[in-house]
Amino acid sequence: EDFKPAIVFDMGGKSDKSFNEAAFNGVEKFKSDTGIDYLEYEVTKVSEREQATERMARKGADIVVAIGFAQAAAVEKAAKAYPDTKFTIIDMVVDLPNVQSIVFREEQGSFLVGIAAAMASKTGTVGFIGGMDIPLIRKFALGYKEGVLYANPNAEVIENMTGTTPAAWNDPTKGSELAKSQFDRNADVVFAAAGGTGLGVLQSAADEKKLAIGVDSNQDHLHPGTMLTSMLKRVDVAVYNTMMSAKDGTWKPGVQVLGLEEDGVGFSVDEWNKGVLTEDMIAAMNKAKADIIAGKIKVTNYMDK
Amino acid sequence: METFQIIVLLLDATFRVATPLVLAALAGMFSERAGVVDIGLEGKMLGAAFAAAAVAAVSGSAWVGLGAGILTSIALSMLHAYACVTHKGNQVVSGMAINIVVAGLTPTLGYAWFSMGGQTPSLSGDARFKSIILPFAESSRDIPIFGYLYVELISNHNIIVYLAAAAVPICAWILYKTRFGLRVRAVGENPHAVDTAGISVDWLRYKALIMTGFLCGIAGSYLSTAHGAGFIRDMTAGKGYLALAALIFGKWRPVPTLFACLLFAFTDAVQARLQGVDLPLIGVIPVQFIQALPYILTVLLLAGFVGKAHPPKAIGEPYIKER
Amino acid sequence: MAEEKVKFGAPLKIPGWVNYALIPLVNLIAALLISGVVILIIGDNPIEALKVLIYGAFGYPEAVGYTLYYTTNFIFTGLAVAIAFHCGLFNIGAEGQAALGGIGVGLVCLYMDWMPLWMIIPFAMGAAAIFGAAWAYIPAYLQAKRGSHIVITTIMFNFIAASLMTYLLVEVLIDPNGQSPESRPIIETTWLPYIHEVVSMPKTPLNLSFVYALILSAGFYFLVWHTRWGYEIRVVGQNETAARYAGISPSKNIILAMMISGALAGFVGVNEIQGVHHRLILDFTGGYGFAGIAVALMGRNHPIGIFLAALLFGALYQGGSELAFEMKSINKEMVIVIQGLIILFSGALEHMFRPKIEAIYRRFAPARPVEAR
Amino acid sequence: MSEQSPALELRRINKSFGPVHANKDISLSVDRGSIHGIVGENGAGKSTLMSIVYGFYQADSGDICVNGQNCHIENPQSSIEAGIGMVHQHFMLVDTFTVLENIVLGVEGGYRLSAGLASARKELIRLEKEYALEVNVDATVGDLPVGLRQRVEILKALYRGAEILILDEPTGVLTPQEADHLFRILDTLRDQGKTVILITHKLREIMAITDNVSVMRRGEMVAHVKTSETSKAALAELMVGRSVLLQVEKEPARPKDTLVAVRNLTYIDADDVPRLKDINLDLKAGEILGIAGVSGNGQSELLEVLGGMLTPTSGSIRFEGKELVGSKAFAARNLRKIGFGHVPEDRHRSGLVLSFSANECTVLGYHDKPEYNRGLRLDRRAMVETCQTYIEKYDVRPPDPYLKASGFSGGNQQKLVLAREMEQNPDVLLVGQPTRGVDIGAIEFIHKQLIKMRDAGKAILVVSVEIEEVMSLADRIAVMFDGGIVGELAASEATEAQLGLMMAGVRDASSGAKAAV
Ligand SMILES: Nc1ncnc2c1ncn2[C@@H]1O[C@H](COP(=O)(O)OP(=O)(O)OP(=O)(O)O)[C@@H](O)[C@H]1O
Ligand SMILES: Nc1ncnc2c1ncn2[C@@H]1O[C@H](COP(=O)(O)OP(=O)(O)OP(=O)(O)O)[C@@H](O)[C@H]1O
Ligand SMILES: [Mg+2]
Ligand SMILES: [Mg+2]
Repeated sequence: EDFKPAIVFDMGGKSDKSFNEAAFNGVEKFKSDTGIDYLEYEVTKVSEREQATERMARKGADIVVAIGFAQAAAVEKAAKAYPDTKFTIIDMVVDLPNVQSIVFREEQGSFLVGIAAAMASKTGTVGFIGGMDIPLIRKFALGYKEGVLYANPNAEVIENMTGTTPAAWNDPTKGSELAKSQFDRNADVVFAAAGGTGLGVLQSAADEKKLAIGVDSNQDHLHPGTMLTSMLKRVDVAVYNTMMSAKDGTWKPGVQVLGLEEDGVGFSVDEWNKGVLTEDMIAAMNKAKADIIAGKIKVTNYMDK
Repeated sequence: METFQIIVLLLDATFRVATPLVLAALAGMFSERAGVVDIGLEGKMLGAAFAAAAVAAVSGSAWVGLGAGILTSIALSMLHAYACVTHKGNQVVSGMAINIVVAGLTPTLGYAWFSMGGQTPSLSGDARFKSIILPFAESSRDIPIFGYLYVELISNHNIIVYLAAAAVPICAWILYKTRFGLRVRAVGENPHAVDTAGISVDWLRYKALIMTGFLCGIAGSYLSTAHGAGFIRDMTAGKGYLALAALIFGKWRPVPTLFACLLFAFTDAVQARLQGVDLPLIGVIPVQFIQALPYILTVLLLAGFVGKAHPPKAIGEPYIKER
Repeated sequence: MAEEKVKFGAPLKIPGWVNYALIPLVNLIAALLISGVVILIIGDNPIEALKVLIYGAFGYPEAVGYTLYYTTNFIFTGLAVAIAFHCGLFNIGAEGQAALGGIGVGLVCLYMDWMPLWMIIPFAMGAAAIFGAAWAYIPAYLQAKRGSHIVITTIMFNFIAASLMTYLLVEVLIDPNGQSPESRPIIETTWLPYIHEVVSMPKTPLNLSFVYALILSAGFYFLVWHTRWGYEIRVVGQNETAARYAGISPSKNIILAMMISGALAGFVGVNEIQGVHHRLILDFTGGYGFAGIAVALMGRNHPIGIFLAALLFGALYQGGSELAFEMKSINKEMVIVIQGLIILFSGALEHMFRPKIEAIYRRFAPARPVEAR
Repeated sequence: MSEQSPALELRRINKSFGPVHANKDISLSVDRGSIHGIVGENGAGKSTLMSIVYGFYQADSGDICVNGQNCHIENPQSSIEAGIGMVHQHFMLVDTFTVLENIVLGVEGGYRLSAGLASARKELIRLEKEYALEVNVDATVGDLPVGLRQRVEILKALYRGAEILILDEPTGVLTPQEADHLFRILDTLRDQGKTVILITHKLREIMAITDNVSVMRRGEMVAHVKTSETSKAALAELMVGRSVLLQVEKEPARPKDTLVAVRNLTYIDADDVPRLKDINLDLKAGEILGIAGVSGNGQSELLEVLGGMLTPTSGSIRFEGKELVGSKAFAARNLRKIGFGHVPEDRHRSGLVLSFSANECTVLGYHDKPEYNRGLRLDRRAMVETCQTYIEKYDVRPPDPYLKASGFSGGNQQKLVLAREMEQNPDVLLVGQPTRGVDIGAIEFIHKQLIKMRDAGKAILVVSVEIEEVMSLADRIAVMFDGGIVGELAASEATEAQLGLMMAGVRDASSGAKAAV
């Protein structure tokens, strides 16, 4: 058959160890499960986003998956220009009849790792390091903070942002310095939501024998022993599912919100963080998870504020 | 936390951040003092960072990686010399071209060699320069003030930080107290004088650029094998330009340049701590303004205190035998 | 007295076509050859790649539209850097000035959108120019009056502009209904007309600002070489003492040239915000300001040269993205390598082949003796 | 090598720059222990020939023999090794270095400086004594007056063991005293058995010091003569190819009203150094006031203040009775409008923009005049036409209004500047070093033009370090020393000795000198 899926990665590139890489893993899994090859493009310039999405549609892609909130405008334009093509956008809502929007409840996942952080912290101070100060990152930060305070109302959360240019997502040395400065201020667990910059944060934690929490993909394998857990954002699953559904004909437009309930976000428990993430913590996180799903705990979504 | 402690920890961070800046700025000093503009510091650092991480990952030795980083940086420096000295090309364009080529080539090769999306494997063990505990660090811990300073500030850095510290007096000595330094300073001021003194202008500039490559190579290797633990694309993130700014700020002299680098690094360290802090009267300053602080400070200092900088007179001009 | 057979003091002139066509072509070919070697090394077919590159840049109407759209930005920043060069200044701040220009355009299109397009157009242009010029004014003033090194201050101002932009888009101008750091869209009546709405061609981002770029190029030529203001700017750039001798104020002209430079860079904002994205977004300047340095230098600070260099860069951007798309082994990084190599050979190594080509030319076209008095 | 072989012998040297045949079949023989002069007009090929000897350029063909041995001189290094030293027309010194550092550059003696510097210091002190070349070896070269910089250049050559010393127009920038001192040095060198080659435009110097003279014209060697067997006039004719007037002919001046009155003028520079001290001067219509003085005694600042480039610290300048200082008119641009013309001392530094074409240089300072502007547009055609007329009237060569200013020789560049300033028909003309580095043919022409201006009733101020020039041009002479005016006298009453003393700061050197106004 000639089903043709396409994917457009955003500026970090498909091997950013985090968000785009998760999408890449999803599409690779789709490829290996179905044997269907896909069109792909890594955006390098702001102006390329539109061109890339439209080009996919023009090339006759059946579904175009756009990764990242920044592609919303491009998807909107392309979807209007190619009403017969299916579009899926991750992390943003585009309200058009041929667009499926998948957004995640990052605050919920962040809340859970916040609990783990608070419980693992001996000093009562934990850190958060974001890439750029943009709403999406604040969403992570807010959920995390609420989780920390939920587990330990007296805890302190130090927040840092890396920079104001796109370089902020790719500056591991800066990330490592920020982490160190937080450790100097007594933090002993740090959560990085900063793309490539986060690698420096995790490294720094490993160097200083502190704990770190990864983001998006499972990053625990990077530094076994100092990785507390990773806040998983199952972009891989979302991409895989949307492509599969398009192939099967079950693809539907509209908004999909993937939270804890849908297993869209979560935390990692694996061989790498065994012992670091204790049974107590896992239990507490699972309990909170159930409470959130049941509506007993309300985690604030920054976007709704 | 005590103010004293805070300051010591800030300075500690300052040293780590300043190290690549100092090395790169000193590298730029040799080039620019010899009359060759070098905005390719960024590319040379990036190339070295990649080579060092790649070779360290394969060989398992940080030292071998450092060697590879230095060689790569020297090779790039020689390309710059070939374009600007041998063929009298535009020095700014050459530097930019090198920056761009390296920015593209490092992930391309990284992808081809490691299939990790242009990154190198993460380095651990001997493949990375680790912190060195200086002698007596533990025993002196209890000495008031000094002990704390020694343990927190002086001890416990990796070898390249100490190298950078040593590089300043060594480079100053080379520049001011050796034949090579005299000639480098002369050729940047008046290449005709050097030529008529029977010294080859081109060869002298090549030698200066080898020094540049050497120092820049250490700076780049530091990023990927000492401060960080592996290469990731564009990891220099503008440090080359900042080093150049520090060099100009320091008026092309080693010691003032060192202080300029320390100042940049210090504002960077302070900036991290000011984020989200509720300042009396002002409240919480938006993080973007705090992040812009080092740059605003630089502009203010330049406008207020430093005054006119006099670059080497022949800088930027290819040497053409004429009157 | 015996007549001399040579004209004293005038070296043999190499004709324009050798200087401005043959030599650049040879340089370009050299860059492509080396790129071909790299492509061979990573295991692909360089001839194929070249075909895709050229096809991608010029092969079909849409490609041409995209190429010219990128070209537009490079013309703006190339001219911006060039005017500063004529005054002896190195403006590395075109990136930040472009960002500010975008803010200016954005504010006009967001908050003055009750105006009809024919009124919006001059206001938006004016705002882009004024914001860009204002951002260039401070470094210029500091250079002229306080002697602060303009290279550093403009670099710093790029960082500050990025911070300001992020702040505005995150805290102030952010679309209340959106989640990403962008303003709300500007309404359609304020959009710059696309070229495809006027000329029959497929839909591309190419818009009216391309025409602005051409007009500004002509204006640049006129200003620099055919007005007393351009004359003064060039005197200051070439010889500051002579300027003072001639009663030309260096500081006034430094400020003037930098403000013109900032205004020109600001037009990138017109093309991007009012022409294409139709909302204020982060990072729309995308490195055009830095590339403008190479464009200006390769274009010898002359509008025709700048146009050609901008076209080359536009073609590389567009053809390069086609290349990354069409050939799997060639990714975005490889395209950057090719771009870098072209800058290296056509810019930095431009003199490499010149002596040989000139020697060959001389052999085949020996100097005609000129009678001297 | 025999005792009789000449120190330097050139055989059939050829050198072309593109189509320009700068040296054609040049042969030259220089006796050991002699001073050999080379003269020729601007662009005759003198510097090129010497650059070949020094290894700076490569000859296309021909041989160079030093002490009878054929030498392959490929670069300055091999020339230095052959015992040749050169003092270039434009000094080859690093301004930011000390004298000592400049001298050891290239012969530092080991990779560490300190040892080399110490031994060089000793050797230099010996050389300074031996040749009377005193200079403070720790001074920064940029701070030294030209005369001393030249000594540094000579010391540099001697320190390298030069046996043959080439000097390219060494006196162009020197005062008579400095020049005399230089000649004494050259004499000493000759006595010590060294060989000196001296390039100059000044026939006085040739006659005074050389043993033999060679004359070049348009790339060829046209004559070799013994100095004792020739005369100034004969040499001038050989150089130019026609007979020249060596002394300006002029009527006595008929001074009229005072146009510019300078009173108590003081200027203190940015480093707080007083450069002008209490200057009083009157410029009268129809008269040339000459300012004599050793360079660096405030003449440059005086010109720049009067030209509106510097703002005086205090004092008054009145033009036709109106006060200029503090008024709007007191700026270079406005002064031109009210009738000031200014030929600057240094044509490269301020008079011209070397990268501009001749026609663009023609409007420098006058570019906003209506005749060069049509609405917004700068009228290129008018510029070229004006330039063309200047070129014809002032005999500028080559006669190409599109040629870059840097493509003209110094003399022709000077003519371009003079043409521009004189043809505006200013009421007041300020002229600095009108004939520096200019050949005798051109000097004759420039002097004639200045006299013509005077006779047309203009007030002219001529600043020159050439005492001869001041004496022959000026009607009144004021002497500057250390920023002040030492005294003023009528040109007819002045003698060279008297002026020389005043230039050294001796106030009442002359019985006949009027006190400063
Ligand atoms: N670098 C060069 N490139 C091209 N032509 C040159 C160069 N140097 C000299 N020439 C040519 O050679 C001729 C001789 O020049 P040279 O400098 O030797 O003259 P000169 O006798 O020293 O003149 P002056 O008295 O002005 O110093 C000039 O007319 C010029 O045309
Ligand atoms: N790069 C060059 N190309 C072509 N001709 C040149 C070049 N440099 C010098 N010349 C020619 O060399 C001749 C002599 O030039 P030079 O600079 O020696 O003049 P000059 O009289 O010595 O001036 P000054 O004493 O003010 O330096 C001129 O005719 C000039 O045209
Ligand atoms: Mg000469
Ligand atoms: Mg001369």
